[in-house]
Amino acid sequence: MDLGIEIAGIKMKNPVMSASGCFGYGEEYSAFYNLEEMGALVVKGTTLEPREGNLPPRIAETPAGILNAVGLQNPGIDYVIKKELPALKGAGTPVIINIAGNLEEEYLELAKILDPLEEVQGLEVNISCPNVKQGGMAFGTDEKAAGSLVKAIRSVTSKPLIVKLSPNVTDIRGMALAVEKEGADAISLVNTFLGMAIDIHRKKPVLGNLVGGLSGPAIKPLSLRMVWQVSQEVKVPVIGMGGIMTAEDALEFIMAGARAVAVGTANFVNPYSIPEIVKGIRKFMEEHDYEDLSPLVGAAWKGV
Amino acid sequence: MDLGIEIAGIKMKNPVMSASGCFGYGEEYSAFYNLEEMGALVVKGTTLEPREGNLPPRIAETPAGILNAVGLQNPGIDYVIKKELPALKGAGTPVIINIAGNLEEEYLELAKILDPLEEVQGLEVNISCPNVKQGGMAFGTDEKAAGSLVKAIRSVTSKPLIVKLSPNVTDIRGMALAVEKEGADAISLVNTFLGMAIDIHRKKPVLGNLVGGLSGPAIKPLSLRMVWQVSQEVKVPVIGMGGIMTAEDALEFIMAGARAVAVGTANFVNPYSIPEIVKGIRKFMEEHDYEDLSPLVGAAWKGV
Amino acid sequence: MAMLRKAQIIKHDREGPGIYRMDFFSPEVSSRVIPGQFIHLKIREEGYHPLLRRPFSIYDVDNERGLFSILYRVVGLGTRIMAKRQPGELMEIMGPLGAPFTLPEEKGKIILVAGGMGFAPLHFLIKKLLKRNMEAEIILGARKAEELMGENDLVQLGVNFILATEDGSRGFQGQATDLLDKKLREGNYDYLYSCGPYPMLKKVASLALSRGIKGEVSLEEIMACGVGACLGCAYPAKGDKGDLTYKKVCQHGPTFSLEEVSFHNGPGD
Amino acid sequence: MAMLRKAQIIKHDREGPGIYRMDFFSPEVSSRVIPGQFIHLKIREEGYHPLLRRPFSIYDVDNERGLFSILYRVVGLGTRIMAKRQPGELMEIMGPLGAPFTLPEEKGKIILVAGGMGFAPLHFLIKKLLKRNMEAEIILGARKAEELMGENDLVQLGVNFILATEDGSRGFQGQATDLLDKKLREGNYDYLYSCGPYPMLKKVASLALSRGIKGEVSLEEIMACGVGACLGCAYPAKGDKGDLTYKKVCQHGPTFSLEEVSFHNGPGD
Ligand SMILES: Cc1cc2nc3c(=O)[nH]c(=O)nc-3n(C[C@H](O)[C@H](O)[C@H](O)COP(=O)(O)OP(=O)(O)OC[C@H]3O[C@@H](n4cnc5c(N)ncnc54)[C@H](O)[C@@H]3O)c2cc1C
Ligand SMILES: Cc1cc2nc3c(=O)[nH]c(=O)nc-3n(C[C@H](O)[C@H](O)[C@H](O)COP(=O)(O)OP(=O)(O)OC[C@H]3O[C@@H](n4cnc5c(N)ncnc54)[C@H](O)[C@@H]3O)c2cc1C
Ligand SMILES: Cc1cc2nc3c(=O)[nH]c(=O)nc-3n(C[C@H](O)[C@H](O)[C@H](O)COP(=O)(O)O)c2cc1C
Ligand SMILES: Cc1cc2nc3c(=O)[nH]c(=O)nc-3n(C[C@H](O)[C@H](O)[C@H](O)COP(=O)(O)O)c2cc1C
Ligand code: FES
Ligand code: FES
Repeated sequence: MDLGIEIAGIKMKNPVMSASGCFGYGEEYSAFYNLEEMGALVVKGTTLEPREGNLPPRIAETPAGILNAVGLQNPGIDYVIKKELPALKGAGTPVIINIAGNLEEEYLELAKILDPLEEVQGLEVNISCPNVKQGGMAFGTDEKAAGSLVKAIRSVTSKPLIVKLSPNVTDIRGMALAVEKEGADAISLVNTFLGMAIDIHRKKPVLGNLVGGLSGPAIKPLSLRMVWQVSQEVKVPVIGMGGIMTAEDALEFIMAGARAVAVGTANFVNPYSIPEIVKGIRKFMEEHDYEDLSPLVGAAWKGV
Repeated sequence: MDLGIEIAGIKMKNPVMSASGCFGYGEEYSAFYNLEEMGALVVKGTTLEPREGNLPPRIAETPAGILNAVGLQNPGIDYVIKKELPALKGAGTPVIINIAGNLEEEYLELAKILDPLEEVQGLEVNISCPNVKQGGMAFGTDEKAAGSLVKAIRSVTSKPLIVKLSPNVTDIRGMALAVEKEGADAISLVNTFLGMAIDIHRKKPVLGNLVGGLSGPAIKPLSLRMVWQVSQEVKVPVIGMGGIMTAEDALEFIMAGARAVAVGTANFVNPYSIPEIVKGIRKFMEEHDYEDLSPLVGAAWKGV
Repeated sequence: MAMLRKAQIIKHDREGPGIYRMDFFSPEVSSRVIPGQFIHLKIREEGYHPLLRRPFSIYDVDNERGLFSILYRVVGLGTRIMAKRQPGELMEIMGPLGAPFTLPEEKGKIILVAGGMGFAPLHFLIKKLLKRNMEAEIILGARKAEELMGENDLVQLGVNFILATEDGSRGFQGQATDLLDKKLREGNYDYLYSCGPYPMLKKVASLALSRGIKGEVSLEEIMACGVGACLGCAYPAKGDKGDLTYKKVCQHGPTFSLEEVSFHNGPGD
Repeated sequence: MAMLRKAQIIKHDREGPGIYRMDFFSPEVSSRVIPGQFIHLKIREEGYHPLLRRPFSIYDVDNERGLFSILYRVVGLGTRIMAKRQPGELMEIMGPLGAPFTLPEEKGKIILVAGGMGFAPLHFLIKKLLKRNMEAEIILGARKAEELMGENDLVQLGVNFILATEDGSRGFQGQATDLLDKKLREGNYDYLYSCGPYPMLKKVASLALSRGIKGEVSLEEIMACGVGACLGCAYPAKGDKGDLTYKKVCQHGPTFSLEEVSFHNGPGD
């Protein structure tokens, strides 16, 4: 039996990746298990310059979900290349860098800098962060803007290009088709849903940034629906995420059409989430006599 | 102390209404308490002709939420007027009819039929039901279509016109401004979020209708954010809903800018939700020395 | 009508693998409930997961002690949490809800068919039938021996029963409906009651109807409100004019007459 | 490092209105934990509400019996659920986590300031200080008498303490920081530790720094991961070059030196 898959030329030994921003640069969770057990490691959203991030509080819990407004705090690409990536060289799992910016030029610069690096197996283009005032989100909600950004990035890198979409749109299929057309090798669905919480005693929003992105089990029905819709439209592989806590959840996404899945919030609740999900998928495949994952991908709409 | 408010000329003794489709025509919950305790009663979505609704299963539970795909099952406007409304005449609370259709003509016909009826205090125009294949949802996701529908309905009725928006859009502010411009007296936010669940053992969507609308506490951060955004843009009152379970939740919506709130899914969990929420709001006002609700409405952005 | 109250768990026993019986003290419920009705149970006092209540048929009533009981199988989150509750704790109960079984007006020979946990409401019904001196026999079916419910109860009640397991691990090898077919050929039955999985009920109904036997089934459908307000629990059934319409399992049912219910486009098809 | 394990609740006592002490059996934790560290507790085994773990400081350790304790106040959903757990039950614990208090290298006079529940980590610290024969005094502050924590413990330990309540219902009427001001004027202190609400810590820090007294505070911030991976628990602090940056309460903290932490644009401002 083989859990291996390939996304845009990136070979993974199983379909379970970390979701960007929920796994740091891998160091913290490597204290719990060997990162070789992961399908791929997607690091924190990285920008050209260091970002200090948003005012605290940055986290607010909601029923079965969390709002976050970290605001892309990161040490900037130079530091990441110098200090974080070397440590990941021997990690034994493909490393994907999530890149973000305000302006097209920033994305292009990032892509150019990362293009020659052997230790980077792919780029995930974050055009969907709801926690950054300027830019980012505009690319994520406008088909034309998204398409032309992807086209530009495509022209400066030969690395596999995964485009991560925002769920805060009327027509997720349109967004997916737009970025596929301009050269996305894969599509990540989804980033967080824009939400908020209010502290009724202070009569103010709870988060320092006022609004934040909702993740966790609460959003699973919504992200699953988007994976279902998009994977029936596009030819490139879809990476599903949003509320995956268990192997059963991951299998729902795979049957909805995702070739791989990413796990974010679940890591905070159970640091062993990723290896346990891998194990659970393997068990399901064993029990149901699947030799490999492909017949499961999209099974819920292929009517297999 | 006075909990009373007015929405589009409808006087309510408190700001807590039932959400359409979650309270039938009032009969079931009148076995638990006197409907006079409600701010207003919004009945099930009603169409011109009877609708049989979607295939079961129609409900799927998700973490802190429920997916429903009832599909606007209703006995049609004639039956409602003949059999349901008479029973509500003495209910002691304003009655608002939620109307839905596929075509503009259906909405117009419904509005015309209801216009002369004294027992109807207002119309809530449902342009946002995610569970009906044709129409409905298109009005809910396109500013122009929504605007021109509202304009047409406005021209055939003098009843207070509440327009209920779909959250499944990129720009909820744009939708709200479009319907306000064309004559909406108030805006209801929000209907359910399009989602789904997959049964991994049957390898099929759980719901008979494949997809359904997500409601309940899971969506509260998202609906609250929309109320916050819209109420800062429009001049007409906003009715907030989506995951309200307690008085604290209702107060969050009021502070986000809602003049009234509606309670849907909570009724299923606790049939006394509405009177208990009214009581809780009263208690909060007492404890914090509020004479009336107005200083609380939008307090979180007015910075009061 | 549908009232809400807290009731104390008096006894909570494991009856088999993943099967539990929970006895509640509630004279208000036990004195009013009729076989076929159900309660809508709140699983957690704090937090919203699981969110909805869970419906369970009344399995038994002890009027003298003011008790009523449910018999349940652990199948998911809600029942997993229930299984950990301890005697002495309170749970919030809505009910009794739903339309009960109707009892035949005249005396006659009654046959019941229970598929697995479908035995729960039939147990309470049988006790009522016996009180009225009705003659009742029951077929118990399940996939395998450990899923058979009710033997002990029936021995105690002195009611005739026959067993069927699909894997042949107990009693007749085959489905409960195969036994029913045999029984209906042999004997003259006046009325039938059945509860169990959808495919079984469908066959039960067609066997009975083809022989002109009247009866009732108890259906299950995922419920939200439990009181008729949400239209979530719809099941296809014949309307007043014989037209196909959706009826509410929580309010028109969970019991339906064999003629009324339609199994033609149900969830298993 | 941050390990995960189930630990049994050995004792769970109400210590005051809404205040509980929970003792766990876990030789792995109790033998390794250092004052200032915390554990990240999973509230529920089943279901996703509440979703995140909850951080609690270590309040006490009994190495002989392999126990460690937390002291907590019921403030919301998670702590409300915790308060119902019974001795004998297991809870899943991550930790010990975080950077502990550093102990002064030389002997000296130490002053501690606890605001309400801020006493919890200071209690464990005091016990360590006493073991090293350090001279320690503590100011306990709260809004009102029933929110004062730690008197009994301190009497038992034989540590000098003074009380301040804002409403004057016990001890000095005023804030703990008023007392601290007085103390700092009177005596010569070499090191300070403090834990409590943000406005108090801010004043404590400025009072101490203005007199050149070194020390540490323990901060709180809402946490998601607890291990440094999510950047959720950021708190403004001075970086290596003195520039303002966000540090992680879960990993760089919860203890910070008075010079390091910045209270200038914190959540209370
Ligand atoms: C009128 C009625 C009477 C019932 N009586 C009994 C009884 O006496 N004993 C018993 O063991 N079970 C009974 N059930 C079924 C019982 O309600 C479900 O097994 C229970 O709700 C499952 O909850 P869960 O959280 O453990 O499972 P979930 O995790 O919610 O789901 C597990 C499985 O149970 C099904 N299920 C979930 N909710 C419901 C629901 N509300 N109704 C029906 N199926 C559901 C799901 O489709 C899924 O297949 C009855 C159901 C109905 C409608
Ligand atoms: C390092 C650290 C050590 C702590 N030690 C103790 C202790 O020893 N004793 C004690 O009683 N409390 C302690 N706390 C605070 C404790 O974690 C919170 O009171 C608890 O998480 C509240 O959970 P809840 O679900 O009951 O409240 P919620 O319903 O989640 O929230 C109620 C209130 O508590 C605050 N809160 C919620 N989660 C957190 C969190 N993760 N961190 C801080 N505040 C939060 C909220 O902002 C809100 O004001 C500590 C917090 C931290 C960060
Ligand atoms: C604390 C936090 C930080 C995140 N940071 C990023 C980020 O830097 N870049 C990005 O593309 N997505 C980021 N995300 C979104 C996640 O990668 C993921 O898309 C989302 O959380 C949904 O998955 P989940 O429900 O499994 O968490 C972040 C999410 C969380 C909770
Ligand atoms: C079972 C069900 C049926 C609904 N039917 C309607 C409807 O007929 N018309 C409508 O406008 N909204 C309908 N809604 C949406 C609710 O009115 C409400 O907007 C939504 O559920 C969010 O609120 P809640 O989280 O409090 O339930 C329905 C919701 C549910 C759960
Ligand atoms: S469960 Fe709501 S109508 Fe039956
Ligand atoms: S809680 Fe995640 S970094 Fe501190």
